[in-house]
Amino acid sequence: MTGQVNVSVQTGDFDPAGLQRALLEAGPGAGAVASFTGLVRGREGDGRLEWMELEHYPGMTEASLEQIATEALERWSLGAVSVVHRVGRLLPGDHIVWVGTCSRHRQDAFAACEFIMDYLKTRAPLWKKENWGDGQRWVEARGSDELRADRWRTSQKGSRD
Amino acid sequence: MTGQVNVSVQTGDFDPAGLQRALLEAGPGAGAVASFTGLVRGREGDGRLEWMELEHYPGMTEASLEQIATEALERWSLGAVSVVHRVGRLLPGDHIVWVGTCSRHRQDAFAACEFIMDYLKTRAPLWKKENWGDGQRWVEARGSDELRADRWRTSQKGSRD
Amino acid sequence: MIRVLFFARLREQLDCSRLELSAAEPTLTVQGLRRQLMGRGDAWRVALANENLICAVNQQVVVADQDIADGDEVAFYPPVTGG
Amino acid sequence: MIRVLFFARLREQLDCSRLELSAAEPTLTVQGLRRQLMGRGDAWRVALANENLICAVNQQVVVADQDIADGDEVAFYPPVTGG
Repeated sequence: MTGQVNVSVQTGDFDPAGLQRALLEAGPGAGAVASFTGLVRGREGDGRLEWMELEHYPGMTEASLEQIATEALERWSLGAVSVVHRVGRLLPGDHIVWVGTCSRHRQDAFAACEFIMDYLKTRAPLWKKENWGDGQRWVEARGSDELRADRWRTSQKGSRD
Repeated sequence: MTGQVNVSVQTGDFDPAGLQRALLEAGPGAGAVASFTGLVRGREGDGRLEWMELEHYPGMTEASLEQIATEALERWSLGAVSVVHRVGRLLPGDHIVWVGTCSRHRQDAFAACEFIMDYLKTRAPLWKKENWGDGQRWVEARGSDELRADRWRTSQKGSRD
Repeated sequence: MIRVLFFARLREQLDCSRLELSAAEPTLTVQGLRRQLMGRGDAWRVALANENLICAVNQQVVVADQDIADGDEVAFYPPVTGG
Repeated sequence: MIRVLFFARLREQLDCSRLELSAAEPTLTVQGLRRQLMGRGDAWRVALANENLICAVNQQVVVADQDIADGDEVAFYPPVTGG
């Protein structure tokens, strides 16, 4: 396990291109970069989101994301991992999260990127509150996210081929 | 199946950030973007790559990538798909391929992105020749890539949750 | 002293983001602290009865019989919804 | 007329990227064309004996008993290695 980890929890926006460049500098010689960008969805049927607010647990949120990224480095052969999550008030179309992984081989990069998102969704202390015009409400955790995270407990060991 | 498809086979470089922006414009309202960037690896043990050359079948390569992207749109709920592949002479660190998918949900974006890479690797008429200093050689197709592509035949139907 | 933090919906239900308690009992567990907090009033009894709540001690998720020591930071929060 | 294309290592082995053949037989199959091409000399017999070669007719991958019609574009190529 030699890869680099970058984690940031921030109110400001991020630039996926700059993050990907930094990822490749942290893990040089990679043949594969997988990335995920999460954005604020502004519509749900006829509803329109006015804003979303992301609350976090300062200190623990960062530590939790680092723990998840480090676990990915232990499970797969990765050059570097980067996880950036925004907090505070966000509007439709805004970036929420960026996860990037680089590796010699695509299967490690893909698996690690998806693993980090699944774990982040179910373990990192972050909470969304949404305002759909008819008042504010806390987003409910989804059982399907928990099931997706559970997949990684038994199967899907790192491949090195 | 309403998503947009963008396919390009080109000698020139591409800009992942610009491609991701265009992807989101083609599939507005997406909450999830998965992307893959493939790069030329310059080292293999002690060996150092001098250059790589990518040959293609003009017309059929583009058609094949479009077919793969369209199949992804049929299998998953996607806003847009973009596939860009370079041909000609490339140097270590150069971009080779970019695949981006956007969707309302991350599982569709991830699955489609990985599916496209697996199919592209085993079906699109593209061939790599490498020069490692001790002469040129055609890259051999890998059985493991074939196995990864075969996974999509039976399992992994699109999820809509 | 034990610092207790509450987040998100739970914080709103309790109208409290943070408490500081003196560490009276030397063998307080997370479950014991929770019962103690539930005695603070109706809102506390109802909100802290939620079985889905997660507890972290010193920023690590723990189970109910985890011991709490003087100086610890204890947090209670609902299931997470980031990403 | 039938246009026949060869790619990558096969192109180099044959020292030929493209042939134009008159469509003599009305019922030529891909396999028949391949046998016909193997008669062009040693390099052709050896290179085209490779069972891993893929054949496309009008830019769609086909099986060996696919018929070829006048005007078709036929391509033979080794397993692909892009991405």
